[in-house]
Amino acid sequence: MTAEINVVPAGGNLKVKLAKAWQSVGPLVVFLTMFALVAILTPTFLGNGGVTIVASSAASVLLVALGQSLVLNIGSIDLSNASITILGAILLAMTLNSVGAIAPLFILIVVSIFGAINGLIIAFTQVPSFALTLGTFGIFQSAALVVSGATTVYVKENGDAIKALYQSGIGGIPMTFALGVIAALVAWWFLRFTRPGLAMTAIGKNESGAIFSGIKTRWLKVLAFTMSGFLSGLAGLTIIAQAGSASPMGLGSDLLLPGIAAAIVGGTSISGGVTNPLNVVFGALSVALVPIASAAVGVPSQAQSLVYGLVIIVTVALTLSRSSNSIVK
Amino acid sequence: MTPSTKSGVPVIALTNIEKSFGSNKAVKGISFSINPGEVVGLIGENGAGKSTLLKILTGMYQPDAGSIEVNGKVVKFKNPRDSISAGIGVVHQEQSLFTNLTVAENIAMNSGKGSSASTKFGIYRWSQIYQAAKVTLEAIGSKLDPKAVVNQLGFVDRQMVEIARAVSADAGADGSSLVILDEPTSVLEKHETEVLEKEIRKLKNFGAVIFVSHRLDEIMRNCERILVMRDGELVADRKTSEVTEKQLFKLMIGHDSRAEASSRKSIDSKETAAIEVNSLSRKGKFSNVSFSVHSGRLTAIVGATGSGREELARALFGAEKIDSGSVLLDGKQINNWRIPKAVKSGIGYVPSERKIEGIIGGFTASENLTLTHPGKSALGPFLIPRARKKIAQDWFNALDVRPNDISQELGRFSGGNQQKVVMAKWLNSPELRVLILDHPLRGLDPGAAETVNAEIKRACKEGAAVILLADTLEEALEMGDQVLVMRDGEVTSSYDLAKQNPSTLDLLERMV
Amino acid sequence: MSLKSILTKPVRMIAALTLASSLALSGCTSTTGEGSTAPLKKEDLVMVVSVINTTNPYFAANILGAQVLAKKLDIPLEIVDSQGSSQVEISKIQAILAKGKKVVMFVNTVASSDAPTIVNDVKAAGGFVTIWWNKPDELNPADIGNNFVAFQKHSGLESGACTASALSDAIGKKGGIIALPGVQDSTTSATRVAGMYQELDANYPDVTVLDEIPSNWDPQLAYKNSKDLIAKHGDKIKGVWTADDGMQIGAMQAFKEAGMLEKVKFVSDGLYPETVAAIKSNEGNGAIVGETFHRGYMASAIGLYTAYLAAIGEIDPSTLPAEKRDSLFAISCVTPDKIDEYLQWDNDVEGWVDTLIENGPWDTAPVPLVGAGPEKIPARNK
Amino acid sequence: MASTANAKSMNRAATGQPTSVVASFIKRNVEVISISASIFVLAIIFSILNPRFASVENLENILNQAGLPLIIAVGATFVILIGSIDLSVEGVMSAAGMTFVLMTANSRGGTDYGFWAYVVAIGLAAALGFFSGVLFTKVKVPSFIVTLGMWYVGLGVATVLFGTDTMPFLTNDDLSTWASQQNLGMPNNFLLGLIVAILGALFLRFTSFGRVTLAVGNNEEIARGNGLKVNRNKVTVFVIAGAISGIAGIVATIQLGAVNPTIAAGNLFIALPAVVIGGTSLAGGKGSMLGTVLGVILLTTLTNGLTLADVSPNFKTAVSGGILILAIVITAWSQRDRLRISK
Repeated sequence: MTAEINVVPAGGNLKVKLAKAWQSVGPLVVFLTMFALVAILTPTFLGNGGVTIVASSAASVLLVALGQSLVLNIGSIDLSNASITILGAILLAMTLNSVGAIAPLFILIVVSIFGAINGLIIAFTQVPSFALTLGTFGIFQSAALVVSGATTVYVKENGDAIKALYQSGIGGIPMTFALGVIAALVAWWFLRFTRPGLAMTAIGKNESGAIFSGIKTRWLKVLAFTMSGFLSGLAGLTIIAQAGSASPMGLGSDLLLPGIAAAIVGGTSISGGVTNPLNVVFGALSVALVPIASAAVGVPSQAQSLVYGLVIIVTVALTLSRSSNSIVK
Repeated sequence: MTPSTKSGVPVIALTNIEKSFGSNKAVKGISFSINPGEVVGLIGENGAGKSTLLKILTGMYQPDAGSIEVNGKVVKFKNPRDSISAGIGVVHQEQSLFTNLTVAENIAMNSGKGSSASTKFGIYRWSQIYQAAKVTLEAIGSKLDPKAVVNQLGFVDRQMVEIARAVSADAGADGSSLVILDEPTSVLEKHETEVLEKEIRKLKNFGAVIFVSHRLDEIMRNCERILVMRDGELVADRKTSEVTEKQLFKLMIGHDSRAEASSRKSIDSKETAAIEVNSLSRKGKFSNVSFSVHSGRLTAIVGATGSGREELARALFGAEKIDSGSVLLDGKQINNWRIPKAVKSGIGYVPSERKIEGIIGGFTASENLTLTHPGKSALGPFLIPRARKKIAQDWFNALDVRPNDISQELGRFSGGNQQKVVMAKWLNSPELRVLILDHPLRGLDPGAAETVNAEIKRACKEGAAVILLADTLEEALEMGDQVLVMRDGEVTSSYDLAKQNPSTLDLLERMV
Repeated sequence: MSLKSILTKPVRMIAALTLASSLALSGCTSTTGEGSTAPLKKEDLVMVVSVINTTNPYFAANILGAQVLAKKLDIPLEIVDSQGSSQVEISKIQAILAKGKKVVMFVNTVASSDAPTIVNDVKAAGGFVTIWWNKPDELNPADIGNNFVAFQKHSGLESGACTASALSDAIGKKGGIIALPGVQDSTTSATRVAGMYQELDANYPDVTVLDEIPSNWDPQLAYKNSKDLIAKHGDKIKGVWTADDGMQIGAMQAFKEAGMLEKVKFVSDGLYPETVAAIKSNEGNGAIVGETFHRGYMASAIGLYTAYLAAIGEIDPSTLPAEKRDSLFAISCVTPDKIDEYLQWDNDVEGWVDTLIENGPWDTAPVPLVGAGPEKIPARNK
Repeated sequence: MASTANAKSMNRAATGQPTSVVASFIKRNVEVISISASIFVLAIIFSILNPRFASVENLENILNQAGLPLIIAVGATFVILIGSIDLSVEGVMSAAGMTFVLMTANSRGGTDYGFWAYVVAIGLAAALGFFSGVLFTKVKVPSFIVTLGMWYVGLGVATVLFGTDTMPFLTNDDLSTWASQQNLGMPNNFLLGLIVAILGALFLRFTSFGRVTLAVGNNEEIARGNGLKVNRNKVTVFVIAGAISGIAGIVATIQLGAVNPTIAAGNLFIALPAVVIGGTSLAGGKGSMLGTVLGVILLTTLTNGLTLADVSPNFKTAVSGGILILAIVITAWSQRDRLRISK
C-alpha cells in the first residue's frame, strides 16, 4: 500500500529537493555546528590539537561504523563487530611479537574470515542477524579472553610501524583516521560505482525484488559481513597503533554502540538500503566529539551520561533520512 | 446491518473536490453523488486520479478544496477512523488483512462503532467477536470459520474477509453506508470472480457500492452507472445501458483501441526448442509436466488457483525447488537450478507481485532497469552511470513511460509504468531466450496493458520463447501460439492455436 | 567512475574543504612530540583525577583526595568520569590535555591496556601523570620518560594473602571457600587472587577453594554467582573471598537470603563505608572477618602529589630509584576489632593530606612506600 | 522485515495437504515445544554432570534468578512485537531503583515515603518510556537510537541522584530479603515475574491494546488504513515497557538490598536473547509470553548449569553464544526456503 503518487512532476518539488540536500549534508552540518560550539565555549580547544584528538578518537569508531553501515545497508545488523575488533587487536599484538611484520596482513585475513562465518550462517540458515551476531559476539569475546589468557597483551617487538599510524599524521590528522577516511572513500565508491555495491543496496531496499532480479543475495550478504569483519580488524589495528597493547575488556571492546550510533548519525538507515559512507565519517566524528566536548566544555562529570544520551537522540533526529510515508521501527 | 430505506438523500455527495501534490493537480474539481442501493462503477487509467479520490473518501488524504456530504451531512475526514465511523468501508486493491490475526478479529478490527460492542473498556469479549463475525460472514454468504487465522486462508477467502470487514464497518453508521471495492477482482481467477460478483450484488442491500475495476466487462455487468476519470477530472457519468465498452475505452484513454490480430507460427519440429520441460514434478504443486517452447513462440498456460501453473512458472525461473524431471535450454540440460543461474542463462521472469518481487521501489527507474542486465552501463563489476542513463532514457522513450524521468524512484510510478520498466529490465538482456510472464497485466489500465502486450509480442518476434500466465482465457487465446491447460498440478490438454481453435468454454472445461 | 561527477557535487566540495581547513588549523605533522622536562609554574597547572566511575566508594574517595590536595596546593581540578569505558576515558583525558594547561594527573585506568596511550598523550602535551593500579607489566615509566612520573599501587599479593589468612583462621583453618575475583583481565584482581592462593598453599593446606567465578567488580553479578555457588556447594561453603567490597555486598546478600549469613565468613579488600557499617552493626553475627586498609583519597593524593613534585621540578623522575617509579605502597590487614584504629584517618582527610605534603609521597603513614613493582604472579603448582 | 509472506506462499499453505490434529498442534506450537525440549535436555545433561543441579535448592535458585530477567523480558516482548527494540532497559532500571531507594528507609537517612516510593519510581520509568515513545513516533527517530540515548539518560538520572554520597542500602530487612522468600513454592521475585508475564499474556489476548499491538506489528500501514490509533498504541507500548523496567529496577534493588547506577548492568543482554529464543520475531507481529517465559528459563538454566558443571568462566560466554546460535538455527532450519527473507 505504498502511496502511489504517480503524478510527481519531473525533478520533484522544492520540499523534496531540500530534504535530499539535507540528507547529503546534514551529518556534516551537525558535526561542524557541534564542533564550532565547543570551539566558541573553549577557545583553547582548537589551538591545542582539538582536531587531532577528535580525529584520533573517531578513527576506531569510524572503521567499525563503516562495517556496520555496509551491514545495515543490506538490512542486517552486526552486533559482533566490536568483539571481532578486540579479538583482532589481541591476536595482532600476539603475532607481532612472534611472527612480526606479516602479522597485520595475517590478522586482517583472519578477521575477514570471522566476518564471513557470520555472513555464511546468516545467509544459508536464514537466521536473523541480530540474534546470530549476538551469539557470535559471545564466542569472539570468549576467544579474546582465552587467547590473551585474560590479561593485557603488550606489543614488545615489531610494533613501531603500526604505532607510527597513530603517532604520525598529515596536518594533525593521525594516520589512523586517514585510514578510516580512505576506507570510507573506498566503501562509497564501492556502493555507488560497482555492481555488487548496487546489488547490496538493492537487497537492503527490497530483498525479494533483489532475489527476483537474479542477484546472488546470499553471497552478497556474506561479502557484506566479510567486509564488516575486515573493517573491524582495521579498527583493531588502530587500537594497537594507539595503545600498543590490548586486553579483552580494554580499549576497543565497547565500540559496538558508538559504531551503530555513528552509522545512524551519519544518515544510515537502520532498516536498510540507505547509507553514505562519506557521511558516516562525520557521524563518527560527531559521536567521538560528544564525550570529548562534554569534558572540554566542563559539563559536570555526573551529568555527562545524561548529556551524551540527549545529544545522540537529537543529532540522530536531525540527520535522519526519512521519507513521509516510511515506517520507522 | 439494516438496509437503508431512506430515499432521496444521497449516501455520499462530493462537490468540487480538489487535491494537489506539489505543483501537480491530482484531482480537479470532482463532483458526483450516489444514492442508496446504487452500484456505481469508477474507471480510469492509472494516474487518472482514482486512487487519490479513493484516499480522500477513506480519510487517508484531506482534500484541498470542496466538500463531502454523507447522508446529507457535511463531513470532514481527518483520518481513516473518521471515514470508517461515517460508514465507509473499503475492500482494498491489495489485501489489507492482519495475517497474524483471526478472521473474526480482522473483521472487528475496523475501529468503527461496530467493534465497540465486542470490547468493553478495552477488554476483548472473544465469544461476541466470533459471534459478530459469524453473523457478518453469513450475511454475505460465506461459511468461513471466524477462528481461522488469516495466514492459513487462500486468496478468495481473504477477499471475503475484506468484504465482511467493509460491511461490518458500515453496520455501525447511522443511515445508509457505502462500500468501496477497489479492484477486488484484479487478482482473482475467472470462476472466483463470479463468486465475488454475486456478493457485490448483495452488497447494495447495505447501502451503496463504488466498484473500481480495470475490467470493463465486469463494470458493465455489475454497475448501473459508470463514472469515468481522466487526468484528474470526471469526464463522464453515464448509465450503463447508454454506453458501450468501446465508448468507455475511448472516454478513458482518449483514443480508440488499437488491438491487432496476432499472426501465429507453427512449430518447426526440427528446430531445437528454446526451453524443453520433461516430466517436471514438485511434490504437492505440480507433477509430470512436459512441454516445450520454441524461439519466437508464445505458450500461454491457463488454470484455476491450485492448478500449479504459478509454481511451475516460478520453478522454471529457479525460484522453487524441482523434485524430479529435467529442464533443457537450447537442448542442454541444466542442473541445480537457481535464479541467478536462470538469469545468466537468458531467462526472464515478470512476477505477479510487482511491488514485492518485480521492482526495487526505492531505486530509481534507471537503476532498476539496469540492475539485472546492465548492458553497456557496466564494465565487468564497474558501473558507468552515464551509460546507464542513456540506456534507461532510450527505454523510457520506446515504451512511453510516464513521467519521463529516469531518476525518479520507481516506487513512485504508477503500476502500469512500473510494469513497463520491469519488462524493459528483461528486454535489456542481449540474449533473452525465455521470458516468463506471471499475470503481466494484473492491475494495469487498458492503455498500459496495450503497451505491455505489444512489448511481449515484440520480444517474441525478436526470438524469445515466451511463457504467459494470462489473467483471462481471452487473453491467453489472443496472445498465445499454444495454450496449455493445467488442473491440480497436471497438464490436462495442449492446443496448438495454429491448427486448433478452442473456445474459452473448452478451456474452462479442462480447468475445473 | 568519472572524476568530474564527483567534483560537481556540492557535498564533496564541502567535505574536501572541511578536511583541508581542519588540516590547516592544526599545523603540526606529528601528533606526539617530545615531552618537556623543564619545571613548570604552578599557575600553569591543572590537576586531573581520572576515575572509572564516580559512584563506586573507592573512586569517590579518589575524587575526594584530589579535591583536598588541589585545594591545599591551590590548583584547579578537573574530574574525568570514564563511565567504565576505555574509549571515553582516553578521549576525555585528551580533551582536557587539549585545553592547553599543563596537567598533573592521576589515572585509575579502566583497563591496563589504556595506560600506554594515556602516558604517551600526557607526554606529548607536556604534562605529568601517575597511573594507579593497572598497567601492562612491560610498560616501564623509565622507558617513557619523566612525564610518566610513576606507576603506583598497593600490593595485590599482600592483599590476597592478608584476607586469605584472616578467612582461614576464622573458619578454623579447614574447609571450603569460594572466591569471586573482579574483571577477568584486571591485574589488580589477578594479583589478589594469586596472593590468596599463595597464602593458602603455604599456610592453610586444609582450606580448599571450591570455586572461583569472576564477578566483574559488580555487586549484582556477585549476588547471582553466589546464588549459583550456594546451590552448587551448599553447606560446604565456609568462607567467601571477594576481590573487593562491592562484590562482597552482593555475596553477603545472597548468603543472607539463603539463611547462611551467620554460618559463613567473609573477607575482602577495601574497607568501604558499607563494609564498615556492616562490621559496626555486627551483621551476620560477625560475618566479615578480615579486610585490608588502603584508601582511595590516599592513592589519588599520593599519585597527584608525586606528579606535582615532578611538574614543579622538585623531583627529577629520571634520577629516582626504581621503587619510586614503579611503586608498591603498604597495605594493612584489618580485623574487625581494630577498624577504629584505621578509621581515624577518614575523619581527618585534610590532616592526612597535610602530613603527605609534609613527608612527601613515599613516607606517609599508614601507606608508606614498601617495595618495587611490577608484581609477578607466582606460578602455582597445584 | 519478516519473511515476506507473499501471496504465493500463502496460497501454497492454503492448498497444502490436510494434516492430522497432532501434527497441526505441533506445527502451531513448534517453538514452545522445541524450547521446552531444549530445557529438558539441558536439565538432563547438567544433572548428569552435577547431580546437585536437580536439587530442590538449585531449582529454587534457578527460578529466583529467572525472576528479574523475566520481568524485563515481558516488557521487551511488547516492544519487539511492534517490531521495535528497547535498549533503554538498564538505564531506566537504574533511575527507578535509585529513586525507589532514596524514597524508602535507607542507610543515607531521608524520609520514608512508603507506597509513594513505588509510585514515583515506576512513574519516572514510565515517563522515560513515554519520552522514548513520543520521540519514536512523532520525531520518527528509530527506536534503536531513541532507546540507546534513553539508556544513557536513565544512567545519568541515576548518577545525578546518587550524587557523591555512599551507596544507599535498604534498612528494612523484610524488604531486602523479600525477593527470595517463598510463596506458593516459588521465590517471590519469580512469582512477580510470572504475574507480570501472565498479565502481559492476558493483555495481549484480551485487550484491544494487545490485539492492536499484534496488528501494528504485523503491518503498520494496514493498521493505519484500518483507522487504528497506531501512534497511541506504540507510545503505550513504550510506556508499559518503561514501567516494567521500573518494576525491574525496584526488584533488582530489593534483591541486592542496595543500589548503585550500574545495578542493572548485563540484564539487557539476557532479556533480549531470551525473547528471541522464545520465538518472538524481531520483525514484529509474532510471539508469545509463554515463549518468553520459557526463553528466560532456558537461558537462566544454562548460565546456572554452566557454573554447576565447572565450565571455565573464560568459556561461558562462548557456550551461551553457541547455544543461542544453535537454538535459532534449529528453529529456522525447517523454514528455510530460497525465497525467504530474514534480516
